Amino acid sequence: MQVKENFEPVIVAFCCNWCSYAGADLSGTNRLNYPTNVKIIRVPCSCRVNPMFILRAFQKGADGVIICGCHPGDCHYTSGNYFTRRRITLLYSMLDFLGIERNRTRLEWVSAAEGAKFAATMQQFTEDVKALGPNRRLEDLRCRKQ
Amino acid sequence: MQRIGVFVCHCGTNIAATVDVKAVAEALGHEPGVVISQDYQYMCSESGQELVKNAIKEQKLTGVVICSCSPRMHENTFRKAAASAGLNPYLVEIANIREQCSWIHKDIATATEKAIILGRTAVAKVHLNTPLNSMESPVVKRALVIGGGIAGIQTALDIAEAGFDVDIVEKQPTIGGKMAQIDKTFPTLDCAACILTPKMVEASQNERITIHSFSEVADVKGFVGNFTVKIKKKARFVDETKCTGCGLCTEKCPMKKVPNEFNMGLDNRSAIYIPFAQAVPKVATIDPNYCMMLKTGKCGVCSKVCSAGAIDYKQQDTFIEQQYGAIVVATGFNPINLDKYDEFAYNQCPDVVTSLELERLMNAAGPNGGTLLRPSDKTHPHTIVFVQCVGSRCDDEKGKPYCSKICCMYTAKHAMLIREKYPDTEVYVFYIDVRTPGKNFDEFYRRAVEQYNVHYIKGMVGKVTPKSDGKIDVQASDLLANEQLHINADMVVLAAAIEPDKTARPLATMLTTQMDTNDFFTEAHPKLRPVESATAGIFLSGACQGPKDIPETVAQASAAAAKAIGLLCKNSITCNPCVAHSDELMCNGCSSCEKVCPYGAITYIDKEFRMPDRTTKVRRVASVNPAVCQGCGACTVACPSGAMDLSGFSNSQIMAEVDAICK
Amino acid sequence: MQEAMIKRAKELLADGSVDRVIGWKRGEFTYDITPAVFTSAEEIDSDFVCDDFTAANVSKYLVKETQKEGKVLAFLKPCDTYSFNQLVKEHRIDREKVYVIGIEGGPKLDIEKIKAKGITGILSVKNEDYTLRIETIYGTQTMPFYEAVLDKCASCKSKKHVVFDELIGEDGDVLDSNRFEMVEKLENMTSQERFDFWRDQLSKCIRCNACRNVCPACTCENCVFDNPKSGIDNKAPADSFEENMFHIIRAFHVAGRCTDCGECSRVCPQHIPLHLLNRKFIKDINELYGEYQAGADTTSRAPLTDYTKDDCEPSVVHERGVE
Amino acid sequence: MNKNLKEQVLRSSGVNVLKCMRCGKCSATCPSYDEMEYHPHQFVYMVEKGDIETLMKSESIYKCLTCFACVERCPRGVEPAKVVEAVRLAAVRQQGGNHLEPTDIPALLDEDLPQQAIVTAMRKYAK
Repeated sequence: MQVKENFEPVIVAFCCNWCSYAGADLSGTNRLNYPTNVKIIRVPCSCRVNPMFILRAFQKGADGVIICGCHPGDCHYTSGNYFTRRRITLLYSMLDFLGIERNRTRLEWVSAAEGAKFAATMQQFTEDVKALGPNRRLEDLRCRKQ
Repeated sequence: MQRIGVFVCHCGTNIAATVDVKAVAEALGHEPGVVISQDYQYMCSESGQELVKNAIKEQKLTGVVICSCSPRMHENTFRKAAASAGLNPYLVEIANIREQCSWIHKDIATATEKAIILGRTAVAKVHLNTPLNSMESPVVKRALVIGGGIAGIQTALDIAEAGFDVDIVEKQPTIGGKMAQIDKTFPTLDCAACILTPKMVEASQNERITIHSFSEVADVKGFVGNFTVKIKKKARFVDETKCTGCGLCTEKCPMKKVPNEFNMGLDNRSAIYIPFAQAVPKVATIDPNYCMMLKTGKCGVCSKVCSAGAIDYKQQDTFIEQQYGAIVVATGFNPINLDKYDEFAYNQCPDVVTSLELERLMNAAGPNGGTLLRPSDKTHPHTIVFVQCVGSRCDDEKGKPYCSKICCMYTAKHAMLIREKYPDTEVYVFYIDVRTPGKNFDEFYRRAVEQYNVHYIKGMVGKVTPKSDGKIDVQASDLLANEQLHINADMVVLAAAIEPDKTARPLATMLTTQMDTNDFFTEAHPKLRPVESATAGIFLSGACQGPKDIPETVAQASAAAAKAIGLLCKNSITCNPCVAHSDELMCNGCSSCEKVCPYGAITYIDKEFRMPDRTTKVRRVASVNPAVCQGCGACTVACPSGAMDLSGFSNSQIMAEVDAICK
Repeated sequence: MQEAMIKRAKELLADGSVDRVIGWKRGEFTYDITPAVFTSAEEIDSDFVCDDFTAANVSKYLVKETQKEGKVLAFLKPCDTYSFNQLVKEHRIDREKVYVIGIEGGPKLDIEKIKAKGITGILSVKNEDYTLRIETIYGTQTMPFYEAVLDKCASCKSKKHVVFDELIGEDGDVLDSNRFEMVEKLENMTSQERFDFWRDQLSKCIRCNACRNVCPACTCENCVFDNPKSGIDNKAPADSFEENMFHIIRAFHVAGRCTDCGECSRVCPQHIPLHLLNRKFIKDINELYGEYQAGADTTSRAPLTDYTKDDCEPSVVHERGVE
Repeated sequence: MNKNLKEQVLRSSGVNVLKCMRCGKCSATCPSYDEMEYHPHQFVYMVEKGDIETLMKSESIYKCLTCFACVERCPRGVEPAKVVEAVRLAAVRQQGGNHLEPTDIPALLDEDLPQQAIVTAMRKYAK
């Protein structure tokens, strides 16, 4: 695949309010840098993330989508992330089945105490998506930026 | 037409140093619907809030976006400010340009660009925000205390004292817990029963306290202020209301070979039993594992001798359901099982006992009537070795990683009591560290050494070997003398680690509270909220939260009671309005949402629909109880038709955010 | 079998046990079969048909039929009973209002496969000892029966009726089918090959919605693709993204609920192998969360509304086979 | 203190000596205690301090039976026997050369010799 010079991917991160969003805040508090490409959307729980949102992001020009939630067993709502895990596993598997690059999607568990993990995860994910280049397989040409 | 105000905070230099706040305000001013876009030094300050309030009034704003620190910091501040200016608080959105932008990026150009996108995303969302009104949910003025040990009793007494009804659920036939088994208490050496039993009686006589002994919590539904708890009253085969506690049945019962759990199995009881003389309620219980009548249908002696006619062999488990506003967990602890510690010969030698067993051996109501005798041959022990940290501070799968906290002190107590009563007895204590923080604790330990001449030896016991002459060889190291010792002992006492009660884990699941890896309940904040769980309305009392001695347990029990009382004093609590709701016209009634709801907030109703052809059709549709829903959103994704949506985080709002980020 | 069915249907109608009968009737051509509701013995005598072309799954029609007054007699093939059970489980069919007669299943025939042999002007098709005798306006032709079997029947998963009030004919067993072969083949391709395969297939989609409309799991009162408020509504595949999205979301919405009845692929006018998407989900669910057959019962928890604490992490996707 | 030697012992033993909480259960359990100049807990502590050479010179490294009782009993999972072995290995390496070759073994075998002793001997006297 032809990779543009200085390709800056658009990355949408869905973070659950109780763990991962707080983890993202902590990486801010600790001044742990991660790329500006990552933009966070706050959701109450990772189980709020509908597959439609993920597809919508790719449609509108995202190059990578990452979902972050509480570690299994630590969900504020006790079971939300267990449902997330099944749903998102199956969805990612389906995207893979359709030939969408695996590294464009990720699910990570980040606790409120894991500011460093949050920053490192975002760093790594951004690099992985950069290496893939722009999203072409699941884009909507009408939404492509020139 | 939306009229949105954008307010960009400098946060001193926290934001302004890396984000060009003026440029952000300028750029966001051009977003659709934005009528005013300003920046200010400290938006959360009095004057900053004033700025927002004035703009709401003057500009007749329909939505507010604050570009500032994390919503976890000041979302509530700005919601309150908006409300005071007459704008629904849920029409405020926060763009997090500090924690998620200025603090993590260094380059002003890219940080500013990102801040604009974050602001734009919040503007896009606020376009779709709707006014939400918090519901008030009533508080049931009744508390449940799970566990009837000293923690549960103290909590119940304090809550009752404040004028609220309290139920205690205790799984044993009597309340009292571990403290009832203890002989004397440190550091005062007063008798445990003498200070505990009056409290037990007080609890039983308090008209605001209901004791459900021999009962378990079977199910918990609901939420803070309004829990519905199903309590299983296990069949004790004795009618509690009729039994007078005379004890004749326990005397006459022919089955007398039942290990007595109250005396740690050191003696036997009958199949029908009252755990101990001061039991509350003082009611007999039949042990179905041993009762001949229940097992074979042949006997019935207790029924014949009971003049009150209280024996009921046909009794079944019954369930009662009760509403509570607050729940206090006081499930306590147990010593760990020592089966895996072969080196201490606990399972091989009856004269190797745990500290709790020693309590019973020394207790006047214990198997030997208070005379310390070896369990094996009922002779006086002359050399006793105490081993500290058995299973505590372990980094392996056999033990526990934590310090059990109480062992140092009770061992000093045991050693001291033995030396006091039997001065001819040599007492050795093998310790790794002696930990005695606490009022008068170290003085107590020093007394054991200096006044009572207890031999404290720094080192650990490596091997305990029962010998053919009835003695016990204790092989240990004396680290300070740098030698290996062999002590010819008569008895060995193991300070077994303590662990949370096994019933705590399933209970935590029912209560949706969190536990740590050791199954201790996790407090909401380790320093600032030590007696609350993270789940609203659930409080923690005593050793279920971590190892504690009696004074600490009582202190925490009263603290938990105070927190529960604070909740019960309220007439109602404000609910989070960001809850799920179902569009009845689209709902298929398929039950997918109900299955993923952790709170049981979704029920189904048959609803009549008027069809276009003027006929009516009855369909099954989901209905969300907004007071029970906590707003996780699991149902919204389970719903295939998209009928289920979440206020405050609706499908369209999140998609608008996605669009704004990707634009 | 058709005679026995007609006889029972008329009996049940006559004694008032049922008010309506759901079965099949012929359209313009002999092989052009559609599900139909009959209310009288006369209608049944003249139109009721059950032959090698009655492949359509009638379960879905019972959603609407059971919302009406009275009881319905439904003739269900083994595969249809799974869909029926699933709909009962989801409270879409009122079980009390249906009298189920289990009938023997396929293999049923695919007219397209016959036409593909260059046979046109078909008047009738008869199975004579597994050789098809096809009368056409140009004369009689023959072809082996098994060459004309529907794909969904060729990979039949079960001959067992999971629900019935009575049976006509024999009940069969759950089969050890080869239905995941093609999914496996795709899984073993490279990511690019898979992408090319699906682009090739999905680009044929004309968004006729036949797959959705026939699907017994798609019984929503208002489909998200028809709902302007859902944010993903669309009527035409204006961009390759929408072809992808429609089929991903549709497959996801029926994941854990799809019984693998194969109707989607059967009705697709563009011959897109849509069942492969569903089978991928079924295969994943079986492998990751334990064997699960939607519709096998009416009580078990569907895999997507259930979990275990030690479920695998999504990284299994990343660690699997070929990228 | 010899940093390199300490590193070497830590690496070859794979033991984290900082996990020791100084309870002395290893020495309490040691059957060769009286034979040893430095006892298992001292090995752990001295390695932590970096005092390896003293241990290398001591007879104690050959007195350890490698019975692994200390490894089994240590509540912190420190594995003192592995430390002893690592120190012994350091000594053997420094001296250079094997004191025992596999080919020597058949001649040394007799019926009463437990197999474990042979393995232990290889551990102790070979590089």
